[in-house]
Parts: sequence; structure tokens; C-alpha cells
Amino acid sequence: MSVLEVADVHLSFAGVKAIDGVSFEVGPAELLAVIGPNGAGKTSVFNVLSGVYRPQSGRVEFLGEDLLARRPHEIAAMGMARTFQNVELFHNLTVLDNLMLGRHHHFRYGALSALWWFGRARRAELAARAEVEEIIDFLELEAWRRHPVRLLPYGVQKRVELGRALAMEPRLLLLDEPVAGMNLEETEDMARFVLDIRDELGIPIVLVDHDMGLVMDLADRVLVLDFGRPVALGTPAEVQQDPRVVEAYLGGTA
Amino acid sequence: MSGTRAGGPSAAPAIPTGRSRRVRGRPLLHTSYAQDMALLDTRAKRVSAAALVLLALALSAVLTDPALEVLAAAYVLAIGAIGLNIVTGYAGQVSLGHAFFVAIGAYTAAALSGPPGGDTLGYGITEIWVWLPAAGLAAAAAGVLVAPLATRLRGLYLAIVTLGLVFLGEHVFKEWQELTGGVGVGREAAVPTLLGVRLDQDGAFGTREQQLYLLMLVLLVVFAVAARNLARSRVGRAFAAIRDRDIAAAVIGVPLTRYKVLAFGVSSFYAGCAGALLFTLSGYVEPGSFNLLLSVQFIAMVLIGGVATVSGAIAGALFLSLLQPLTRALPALVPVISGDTTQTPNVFQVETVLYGLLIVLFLIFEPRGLFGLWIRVRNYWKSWPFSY
Amino acid sequence: GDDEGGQNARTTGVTSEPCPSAVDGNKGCIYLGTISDLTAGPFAALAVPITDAQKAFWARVNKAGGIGGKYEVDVTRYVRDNKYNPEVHRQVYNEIKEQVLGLAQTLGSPTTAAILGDLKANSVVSAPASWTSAWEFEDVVIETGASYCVEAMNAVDYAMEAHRPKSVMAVHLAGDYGADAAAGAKVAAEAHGLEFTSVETPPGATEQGRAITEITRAEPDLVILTTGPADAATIVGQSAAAGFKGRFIGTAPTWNPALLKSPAAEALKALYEQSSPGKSWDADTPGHQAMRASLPGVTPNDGYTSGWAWAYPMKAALEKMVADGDVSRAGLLAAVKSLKTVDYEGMLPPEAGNYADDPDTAAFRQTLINKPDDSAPTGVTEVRDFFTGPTAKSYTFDGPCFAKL
Amino acid sequence: MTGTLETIIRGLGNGSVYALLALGFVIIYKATRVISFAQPALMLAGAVAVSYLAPVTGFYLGALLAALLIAAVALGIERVAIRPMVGRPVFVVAIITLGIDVVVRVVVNSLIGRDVRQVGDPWGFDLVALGPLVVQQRWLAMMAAAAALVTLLFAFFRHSKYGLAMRAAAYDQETALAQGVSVSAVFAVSWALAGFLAAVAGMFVGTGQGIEQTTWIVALKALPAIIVGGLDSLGGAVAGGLVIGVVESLFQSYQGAYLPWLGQNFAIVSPYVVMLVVLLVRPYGLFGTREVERV
Amino acid sequence: MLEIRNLEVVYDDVMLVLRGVSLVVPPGSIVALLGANGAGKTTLLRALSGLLDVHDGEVTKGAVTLEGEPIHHLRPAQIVRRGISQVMEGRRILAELTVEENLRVGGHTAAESHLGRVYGLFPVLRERRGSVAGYLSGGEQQMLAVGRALMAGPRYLLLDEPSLGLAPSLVAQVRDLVVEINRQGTTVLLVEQNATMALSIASHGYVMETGKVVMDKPAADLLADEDIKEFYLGAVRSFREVKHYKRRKRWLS
Ligand SMILES: Nc1ncnc2c1ncn2[C@@H]1O[C@H](COP(=O)(O)OP(=O)(O)OP(=O)(O)O)[C@@H](O)[C@H]1O
Ligand SMILES: Nc1ncnc2c1ncn2[C@@H]1O[C@H](COP(=O)(O)OP(=O)(O)OP(=O)(O)O)[C@@H](O)[C@H]1O
Ligand SMILES: [Mg+2]
Ligand SMILES: [Mg+2]
Repeated sequence: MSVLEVADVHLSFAGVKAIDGVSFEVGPAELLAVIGPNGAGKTSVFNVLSGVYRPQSGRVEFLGEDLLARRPHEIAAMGMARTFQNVELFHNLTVLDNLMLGRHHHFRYGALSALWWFGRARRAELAARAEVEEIIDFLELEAWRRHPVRLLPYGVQKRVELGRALAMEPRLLLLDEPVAGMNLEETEDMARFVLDIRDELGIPIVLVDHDMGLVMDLADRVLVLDFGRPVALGTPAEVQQDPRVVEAYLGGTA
Repeated sequence: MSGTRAGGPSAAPAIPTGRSRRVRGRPLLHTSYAQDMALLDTRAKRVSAAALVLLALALSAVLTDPALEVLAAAYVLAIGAIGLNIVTGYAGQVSLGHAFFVAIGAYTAAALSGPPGGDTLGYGITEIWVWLPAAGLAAAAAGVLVAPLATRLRGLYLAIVTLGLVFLGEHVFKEWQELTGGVGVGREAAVPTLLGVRLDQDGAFGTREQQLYLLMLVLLVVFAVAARNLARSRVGRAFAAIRDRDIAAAVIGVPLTRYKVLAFGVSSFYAGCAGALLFTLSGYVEPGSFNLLLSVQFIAMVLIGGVATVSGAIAGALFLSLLQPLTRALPALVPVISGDTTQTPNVFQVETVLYGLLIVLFLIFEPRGLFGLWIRVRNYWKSWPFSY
Repeated sequence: GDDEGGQNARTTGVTSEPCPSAVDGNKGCIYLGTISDLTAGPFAALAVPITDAQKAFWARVNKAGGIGGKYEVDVTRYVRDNKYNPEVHRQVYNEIKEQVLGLAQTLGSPTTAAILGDLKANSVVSAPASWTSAWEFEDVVIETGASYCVEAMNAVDYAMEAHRPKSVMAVHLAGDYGADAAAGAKVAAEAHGLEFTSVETPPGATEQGRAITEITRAEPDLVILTTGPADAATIVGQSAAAGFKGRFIGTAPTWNPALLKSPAAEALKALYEQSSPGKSWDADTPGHQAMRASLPGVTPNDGYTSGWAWAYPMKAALEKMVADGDVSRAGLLAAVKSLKTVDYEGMLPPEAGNYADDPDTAAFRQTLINKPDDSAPTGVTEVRDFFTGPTAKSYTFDGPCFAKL
Repeated sequence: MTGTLETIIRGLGNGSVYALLALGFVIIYKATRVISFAQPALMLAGAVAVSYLAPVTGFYLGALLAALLIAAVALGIERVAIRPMVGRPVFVVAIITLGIDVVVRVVVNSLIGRDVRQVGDPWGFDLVALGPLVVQQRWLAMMAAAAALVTLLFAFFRHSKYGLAMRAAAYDQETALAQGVSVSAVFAVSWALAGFLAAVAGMFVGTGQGIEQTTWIVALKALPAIIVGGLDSLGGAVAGGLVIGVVESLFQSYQGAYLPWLGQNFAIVSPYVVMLVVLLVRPYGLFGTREVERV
Repeated sequence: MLEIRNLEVVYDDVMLVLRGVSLVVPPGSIVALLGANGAGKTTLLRALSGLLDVHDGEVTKGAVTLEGEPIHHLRPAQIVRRGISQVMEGRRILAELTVEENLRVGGHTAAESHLGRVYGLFPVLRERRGSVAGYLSGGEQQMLAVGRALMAGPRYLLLDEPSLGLAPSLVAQVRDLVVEINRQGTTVLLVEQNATMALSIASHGYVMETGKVVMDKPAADLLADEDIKEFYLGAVRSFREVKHYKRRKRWLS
């Protein structure tokens, strides 16, 4: 059974067709890459999946349940986690707090316990902290724990964002251009983390990026979009050979 | 991320959660998350917090009654400012409507504790532990009703709409003379009785001012600690998330509407309590008091103290409350300024101008507020003698 | 707490040292506080002349030998600005209360209400700067002249003779000022069987649209105005422009001499009269003469006249206190309670200063009526000297009027 | 019917003044994202300046000089107190303008003194007949002046680079700087314009009844107006001002008779009610720019 | 000639970020500036364009000169007028303005309009000229940012990561574009993470690390340098291999 099923989704904004009949599936522990020219609708697909945009038509099922009627925070609670194309961290908060926020919907205590703190709230916070520390350890963020994220280098911010998504204990992870703007070393680190998440944790991943080296290397399958329409879907090797892909996206130099 | 990892946290290396002794001489070395997450996480902080509270307690014996009254008012205003800081500083929903919620608290308490059968509404319940929570809850209810607007509006739109609340409130309070006594007339404020002891009369625990001072101090500490707790909890983090980036907050699972409503609710609760207490000091409430100026003063306290810090809100409230007496004292030191009202400039003009100017100058030179000033000083000493 | 400042520990606000600017260095000093709206509040325009007049008043008293030959009075050292805010009023009161024997001026009703409990508890005798009827009922507050309530009653009674109205409309601000007068107008209208309506209007000249509409729509024969001066100019000017032919009578604070330079001047001269609790600036009484002599070069304004007149009862009470030998707050209050008359040097009849009897007996009920006049210094001349109308005469004061509107 | 029309014309007259005030707020907001609480004081200062100048220079020249003078004052304020705050949080700047308001008002109050001051306008309460309608001349003057100024302003923004530079500076000062926009010049121009408009509005507020120390409160009417119109829209400010003026005028005339249960003088708060109603339908006012957010 | 001599920059009065950097951009050249994250590349560009002020940064030592005249104390608007224009890091689109308005703001100081040229380079922008810029996709915004800087018709163009988030075919286009505008007479200082791209067109390259220039060579030499290959260009190997030797063990524990 597939984790995510997207069928014939259409989304347009005042004259711009952002998504025009996109369908695909993501299998368990699959790493699906979505590529395409700028403005092809990749981010828009993510926004539909996480409930930020509501498509005009189509069907999206996540773990067998319909997504389209749900609001973003409900979808998050179902286990959909994502990172954003432009880092969308909570800038004034520390790394720790950003990661703790990832665990928001796992907490069960309310505002009154929070005011009192001792007891429920404190226990829950301590337990969450332990979970978060593991992620910090995994993503090698130890040195940055207490820093407000706005002061961090870009590459580290991207990592924190990944950490926040992981803290949500996702059932599906969406990564939007995780290595854009990164130097070689950081790209390699990120690639490693992505593979680990998929291989060790078995979390299926949808990945958008323009770094073809990365995409072709990591992806199990690749979906190519152009002007919101699917152009090709197949293994990296198949896609790379597809003349339509070369023309629309890779250009002569790929 | 423990989702697929066997056993969750227990499988991870043992995590010490209890308190444990700290290695001597390394105040920032924490050996458990509990220590690390404690409110006052260093010995220095604990000591200075305790010292501050003790000092504040001691002041009640040292200072004159009028000075105590000024400070007591400052403490109450601080409670209100902390409340505003919750909705505006932490959750980022700028509200100019704080005065409205303060008014609701003040009148709820006044009506509950007022004498029955008088010109104005009264139920004769003077016990503070009844009217104080009631005032908070009434204001919180109003806050919760208003909050849905906040989910539609942003920034200054919200600010001016909440300002509209103040004007609408003024109208209602003016018209509802049974409750408020009417403009220019007013009514008695809530009477603070604690277990049968009237705190607004000289009594067993000291003079009226001493008793009220201690009451306000204790309440301020309680409210401040609760606010700090809230801020470091999931709720506080969710507020901050909404403030910094609301779409992202929703996408990681924070229900926006619920938390905006909660922020307004909690903030208004604080405002309501502050309102109930504020006027017990003078014993008298007049509906004209709940105007734009009051709201603005709260905003100024938050900004001057430092946004999104509890201690900042307290510092801001103290600063503004003490600024008035200060500006009254300052011109006296400059003998060339006339005390004669017929002349310009006279001391009264100078003191009013000073009040405005000092706020302006302070914000120009320390835009991050008193808290920023503190951070600067601290950073300086931390990096001393290597200023860079 | 009651720990007193100064070396004369038992008598707050009185020293054996001379006043800061003493005429006679051998006399002691009685300090009186002033809390007024001196800069940013809505009454600043009136408060400043009131305060100045009182300063001049006490300077004259000191020059004339002070109080009982033993003391001079200082009202310059403890002057505070309340910005017309009850909380500020209370704060500044607290700042000075241990330094003063009483208050030469406490401006505003809600502001004074915020310290009233303290005034009563500590017997701090205070002269108000407002004419609301609530002060009749407070021992420590020594008001001077008839209340707004009485003023309005007399205005209606006067109009019954002069203009024979069939209907009366009170156009008034809310609260202790406007509502007090409107209540008086109502009592009088009912006594005469006139049709009565009341229109509460907000302060601000641009806000008077409703009042004007109501006036031109209902066309009452008489309008009793209790607003601010610019408000009055708009109301009278625009109503007249719209063809309104009825009469206006405004209470004292409604008037400002500068209105005669406004576009509403013609309408005011044609339709407006002004009631007043006391004679205006240029009246020919010893008190007025003294006042004019003490305030050379000022632009005439009734703020001065009121401020000056308000000081007489305090002077009388202080003299009585010194004569009785108990120079203290308690002594001052006792002196006040024994005053049946006060010498106002002709500015007001002596019986205006009755603080001994019960409120209903003591309430002073005489006012005057003036009309606009370009040539008079404050823009008005008297048309009717002190009088008590039938309504006021038979009215029983058993609580503040404004509560009864 | 004529009564209603006259009420509406009164509303349009007052509304034109609110529109001028609102334009001042909007221009500053457009360039700096700050609501300047100093506008009320500048308005009062303008009115007072006219009252001093008019007897010497005549009314029209006096009004022009006063407006220029207040524009200069606003420029000075901007230079001294606002310029150092470039790049700081807008709420801090808003509070600073509030402090400035207090300071300016104390100075102006001492110039007003205790008498009601007259601006010396030629209209007074004079009436003019428009067919069956009898309306005050000054209302027509207000409308005409507002229309003229608004036309000039729109032309200025259309034909100069300032309109765009202002919006750029407001959205992101650093980016604007990087494009060579002199953010400080933009700020200065917007403050000067706002000061000019406030002064003209103040002059009109003073027509007829004159000015007192408390007259500044009128300027707050512009706040609901700018929200109704949309905080950053010049056209919206005009529309908002007129809407507020008319609604308020209608409430003044008819609320007492038809909706008495709303209490006395509901007209005072009617602008805020209109504002709430508009916002329920359009969260960015009638013409305001929607905040752009995408991830 | 744009020249930086021994430049020291401090943020917030305490953080020393540039420690004596010297760099020369000869007229008519393309100079590439490489460096790890946080090395201070953006800071250096800010010092050139006068934007340090906005960030509480300050030049504490050294000088920036344009044709021999010091410019580091000038205001940004003056610097733009002297022909230096910058594509800021992170796109910095004026999101509430339309595409065309963004471009016109870019041309604020220019005497003539370069709109046609920019639309010619990026047809998408012409298509979307009336759209609100904030709703453009990430890559489209990047094109807009580059286009906007061109609107000033600069003599010196400072590009901070212009290829960020662009599709491969567009990266190639941008590279060609840089070469083209350079040929037309604009001098370019190019900050890039995509070192391969940058060095392929630059004549000279600088490498910065923690606030210092650590390497300064003709581009061709840099391309051949072993260290540069290792740390900036990347050996041709699979990412799957990278992780194994570096990290695997620790994660499993
Ligand atoms: N909220 C919106 N309003 C209007 N247009 C939008 C909106 N969101 C996306 N679009 C348009 O939809 C198209 C697809 O955008 P999207 O962000 O999905 O592209 P993308 O494939 O992620 O591109 P890139 O690689 O450049 O990030 C673009 O043309 C964009 O301008
Ligand atoms: N406004 C600022 N205030 C304080 N420190 C800053 C500021 N901007 C940058 N820094 C610090 O200066 C150093 C250099 O930053 P800079 O942005 O110049 O690096 P960079 O080389 O451009 O990095 P990247 O490749 O991530 O863009 C970093 O350590 C950064 O944290
Ligand atoms: Mg995208
Ligand atoms: Mg950079």
C-alpha cells in the first residue's frame, strides 16, 4: 500500500496554472524526487500536501485518509512533516525551542498545567527534551543548541529545519530544496542525513531540488513537472534520458 | 523521531532527570535536563532573584506610605504589562485594546465587592480571592470573544481594531451608569478583604499602604512566575511560533486560531486582574480612566522594558511609573525654570515635556528596551577585557 | 501612616519658620497645596488663571498682615499638575499631603473623588475648583457660590419672567458638570409645567452635529447649555444659521470672552445669555477691585474671578482656626464647621459661606444672569443681580443633583 | 429628504477634513509602516499657526504659510527623532511619535492660552443655497480644498519616482537602500507632506467655532478612516474619510430618533463600528494591499 | 577599479567578522569570491555597497576605494549612483509590489530604462510583469533579483549567489548572462557556492575563510588546485559513499 496517493490535482491562481493534473504515489520507505524548471509547481505540490493551498480539484490520500478537507495543523498531526524552500524557522527562538516546537502536537498538557508547570507539564517537557536531544545529536547540532536560529549560518538553519521536521515523528517527509545555497561539504552532510532518515528510520521522503547530482544519486524514482504538468516519471536513469526532460529542464549542459 | 526506533526514550542512553549536584565553579555546567530547563538555571540567577524579592519585601518597612503606593501601583501595572506582553510580545498580536480588558476587570471586581443597594451595582462580596479571579475570568471571556478577529487581521489593522474596542468600551461604560456611576462621577472600586481583614485600612499587618504593597508584590510574583512558566511551555513556544511565522507554525502542527484565542484569553485575564487591583489603591474608578492613553502606556511599558520578556515588562512598568514622579522632581533642580504658571516655560510644562522626551530619548538610544540594555551590559562584562 | 514632616511635628503643613517669600519674617507659615490641570488636560485653559488668582489672593492676605497676625500663607510651594487624571491627582496629592495643612485648590470632581476618602480620613480641608452639587454634602470640601444645579434652576426661573418659554431643552456634557445643570433645569421645568427634554452631547466642537439637529428639529423656546466654549459657539452659531429663534442660557464655564470674536458672535449677542455663580471681572465690589489691583496686566477672564472668590472661605476658616487657638487640621475643620458666614468683600453675599448647617439649609442658591457685551472686559454685562428663583428656593437638597437626571 | 441631503453634505464636509488627516497618516505609513501619533499635535499646531498668521497676512496666505511652517516642523521632527530609528521596529517608532505628540502639544497649548482662538476664515457659519438645499459654505470649501489637494498628491505620486520608492522603503529598507533609494529622503518627504496636510486639516477644523486646547482629539477620527480605506492606500484614505464623515453625520442626525437603544451619542463610536463591519468583509480595508505571504 | 585594502568589519561593536581583507576587482573583469558559509563574503559585499550600517556593522580599519576614492563612508544611495549595484543574498524581493514595480525600483537611479533588456533575458518576468512578486516561485524570484540589479545599468555588479535555487538550465543561462554583461562592459564580483560555475567564467578567484582571504589566484589555477577540488568542486563520487565513511557508526549506536 502506498503512503501517499495524489490523483489528478489541479490548482491555479488568477490565471496561473500552478498544478495541472498531477498524479503520483509514494511507497513505503521510498525516496521520490520531484524536479522541474522554476515555477513548474513543485513547491505548490508541497503546499497542497501540507494544507497551505487547497486545490480546485483532485484527490490526495495520506495513509488511506483524505487530506484535502483538513487544515495544516491537522495534517501535521497525521504525520506529514516538511521543510521549506526558503528557511521558515522561528527566527527569534533558539535551536532547542524550534525543535521542541516540532513536538508540539505530541504534548498532551494544557495551558493551566503550563502556568503551574510542576507535575504534568514539567514531566512532558523533560521527556520531549530527551527526544529532541537525540535529534540534535543525530544532526550534529550540539554546538548551536542555545543560539537563536536567525544568527546561524544558512546551512545550519537548513539542518535545524530538517531537525524540526524530524521532531514531529513524521510518517512522510517533504524536503523542498534542502541543499540550495549550500557548499559542497554541507551538501554532502545533508545527503547523508537524508539517506539515513530513509534507510534507518524507514521514513518515506519526497525531495525537491535543483542539484541534479544529489537528486539522481539519491532518488528511487523521479517525477518531472513542467508548467504544472507531469512530464515524466521513472527511475533516475530513465528520466535523465528522456528528451522532454532534457529540453525542459536540464538544458544542454546537464 | 522515535517513531520507528524501538522503545522510544527508554532505549536512549539513560537521561538523568532529577536534580543532581553541580560541579563546583562551573555554573553553566548542567548535568540533567531538569537543571538545564529550570527557571533560574544558575546559582547567580537564583540568588539575585531571591535578593530582589527580599529587597522588595524590605522596602515595605523602609519606604514612606506614598512611595509604597506608587510602587504598589507599579506592581499592578506590571501585572497588566506582563499580560499585554503575552499577547503582543510573545504571540505577536499587537493590541491597543488592553485598557478595555483592564476596565472589564475593574468593573467586575467593583460590582462584586460594592455595597448592595447603593446607586451603583453591588453584591457585597469583598473577599479578594473571589473578585480577583472573577475579574480575570470576565476579562478573559471578553478577550476570547474578541480573539477571532485577530485571526483575520494583521499588524496595525489589528492594533487599530483593538483601539476601537477602547472607544466602544468607553461608550458602553459611559452609558451603563448603574455599573460605572457615569463619566465625571465614577464609583467606589473593589474593596480588598482577605479572610475578613480589610487591607485598605491600617491594620494588623501594617498601614494601609504597607498591606496593599505586600498584596500587590505577592500577586506580582505569582503572576510573573506563571507567565514565565507559560512562556517556556509548549504554549509559549506556540505563541512565539505564531508570532515569527504563522504559516510555518500551522504546518508543523500549531492550530493558529486556538492559540490566538488562548493568547488573548490569558492576556486579558492578566489585564482583568490588573484592572481589579489597580483601583483598589485609590478606592475609586471613573470610566474616563480606560482610554487610549492607558492602552498606550501598557504598550510603552512592554516596549521600554523589552518585548517578550517577563522581567522586561516589569522593568518597563516600574520605569514608566517612576518616570512621572521623577519628571516632577527634575525641574525643581533647575532653578531657572519658573514655578509660575503664567510663564512659559514653567515647571509643569517642563515636566510634561520631559515625560514625553525621556520616552523618546530612551527608545532612540536603546531601542531594545531595558532588557536590551541589560544584555549589553552583560555582554560587555562577559567579553571584558576583550571588547572584540 | 501619619508621620509628619517638618520640625513642628504635631502640626502638618504649618511651620514656625517664615514662608519662602515672607512679607514679615517673624510670622509662621501655613502651607496650602494646589492640585490643578496645568498643562495637558481638558481644563488647562481655566485652571491656569484660577491658580494665578489664588496666588495673588494669598499674597494680598500676607501683605495685609497674614492670618491672625501670626501666620502667612504659602500656596506657591506645593503646586502640582494633575493632567485631569484621577490617578495622577492622587499621586501628587500623596506627594504633598504631609507638607500641607489643606488644599487651596483641588480641581475636578472625579479627580477629587479619588482623594476624598483620604481628605475625610485626615481632615484635610480643601477648596474645590468646580461647582458641582456633590460638594454640599462633604464637610472637608468648602465650595463657594451656587452649584451648576442651582444655576440652571435660576436660569429657567429667570427665563420664565424674561422670555416665557413653553419648552426647555438641556444640552449638556455628561457627568458632574453637565448632568448637574441638566438636572436643575429639569427640576425647574417640571415645577413650571414646561415641556422638558435633555440632550447629552460629547465635548468637541466638531461633535455637536447631533445637538444642533435636536435643537433645530425640536425648536425648544429655551436651551440651557452646559458645554465648553467652542462647543457653545458651534451650537449657537449653527442653530441660528439654520433659523433657530429660541433663547440660550449657558452656565458659567460655557462662556469665553473670545467667542465674541468668533463667527458665532452675532448669534450669541442675539440669542444668548449667561448665568453665573458670581459677578464678572469688572464688578464694582471691594473684592473685585482688590482682585484687579492684584492682577495687573492680565487678560480679563472669569477664571481669575472664580479662583479669587474660592479663596475667601479658606481665609475665613484659617483666621477662625488661629483665633480659636487650635492650629491643626482638626482645628481647621472645626473652624470650617463653625462658619455660618464668610466675608467675600462683596463678591458674594456672606451667607454663601455657610458650612455650619446641614447641606439643605447651607446650600447657597443665588446666581446672576449676564448678557454678551462687546465693550465689557469679559464680554458680558449683568442683566440680573444675585437672585434666588422660586424653584431653587423650594428645592430640598438631599443628594447630588446629577444623580437624579 | 432635503434634511438628509444636508446631513450628508455636512458629513462630506467633515469627511473631507478626515480625509486630509487620513492622507497624512497614510503617507507616513506608506513610507515607514508607522502610524504617527504626532499627527494630532501637528494638526493643532497648524490651526494655531493660521490663527496667528491670518490677522497679519490675510487668511489664504496665512493658511498656506502655516501649512508650510508645519511641514517644516514635521521635517525637523523626522530629522531629529525618526531618522535615527530607521530600521527599528515600527512599534517603537510609533511610541516615539506619541512622545513627540505630548511635547508638541504642550508647546502649542501655551500658544493657545485660555481663549478660544479664531482662524479668521471667511466662511464662518454662512450658508449658501444649492437649489432646495441650504448648506454651510465652509463644508463646500472643505470639499473643494480636499479635492484639490488630493488631485495634486495623486499627480505627484504618479509622475515622480517617490510613490514607488516609498513603497519600496516601507516594505524593506535595506533592499530599497540597495537599489539606490535614499530612504531618508523618502522619510523626510513623507513627513513634510503629512505635516502639510495635517495643518490644512487643522485650519478647517478651526473654521466656524475656533480652536481650543482639546481640539486635537478630532485627529483621531482619521484612524478608523484609514482602516476603512486600507492603511496604505491614498485613495482609500479619501474614501475612508468621506465614509466616516457621512456615517457619523447620519448617526448624529438620526440615531437618537431611530436607534435610541444604542445610547446617547453613539455617533462618536460609529466610525469604529463602520470600521469593524468593513474589516469583517475585507480584512485589509476597502483598498489596502494584502500582505503577501507564501512558503 | 574597485579595491579593498586591509578591511576590518565589526558587527554590534563586538563581533569581528572581516580581519584585514584585501581584494582587487579590476575594471572589465569577472572576479569570483568563494568561501565556506560564514566566511564573510556577504559582509564584504555589504561593505562595498554601504549596507553595513543597516546591520549594525562598521568598518573599523582599512578602506574601500572606487577608482582610488574611498567610498566606505558613503551612503548606499550615493554608492549606487556611482555605479555599484548589488544582488542581495536571499533575493530580497519587494513581495507586495508587482514584478514590474520591483524592476522599476531597481532602476531608481538609472537615467534610462533597461526594462526591455531584462525582459529579454528573463521572458518569464515579462509574462508575469503584473503579478505580485511575492507569489512567484523561488527561482522566479531569483531571476527578478538579478534583473532588478541590472536595471540600474551598473558599472560594477556585485552578485551574491545568483544561481541559488535556479534550475540547471537557468544556471547555465545566468552564467552566460554574466559573461555577456561583462562583455558589454560591466565589471562583476561574483560570490557563489557553485564554485565550478563561478570559476569557469572568472578571470581571478579569491577564497575566504573565517574573515580572511586564504587564497588568491587566477581562476584557472584555482580550478587545478587540489584543495579547491576537494572542498569546493567536489570529487565525482556518489553521496551514498560519502555517508558511509563519515557517519554511519555513530548513528546506529
Ligand atoms: N499563492 C500564489 N499566488 C499566485 N501564484 C502562485 C502562488 N503560489 C505559486 N504561484 C505560482 O505558481 C507557479 C508554481 O510555483 P511553485 O512555487 O510551485 O514553483 P516551483 O516549481 O517550486 O519553482 P521553483 O523551483 O522556482 O521553486 C509559479 O508560477 C508561481 O508564481
Ligand atoms: N547582522 C549581523 N550581525 C552580527 N553578525 C553577523 C551579521 N551578519 C553576519 N554576521 C556574522 O558574520 C559572519 C560572516 O557572515 P556573512 O554573512 O558575511 O558570511 P557569508 O560568507 O556570506 O556566508 P554565507 O555563505 O552563508 O552567505 C558570520 O559569522 C555571521 O554570523
Ligand atoms: Mg519551489
Ligand atoms: Mg552570504
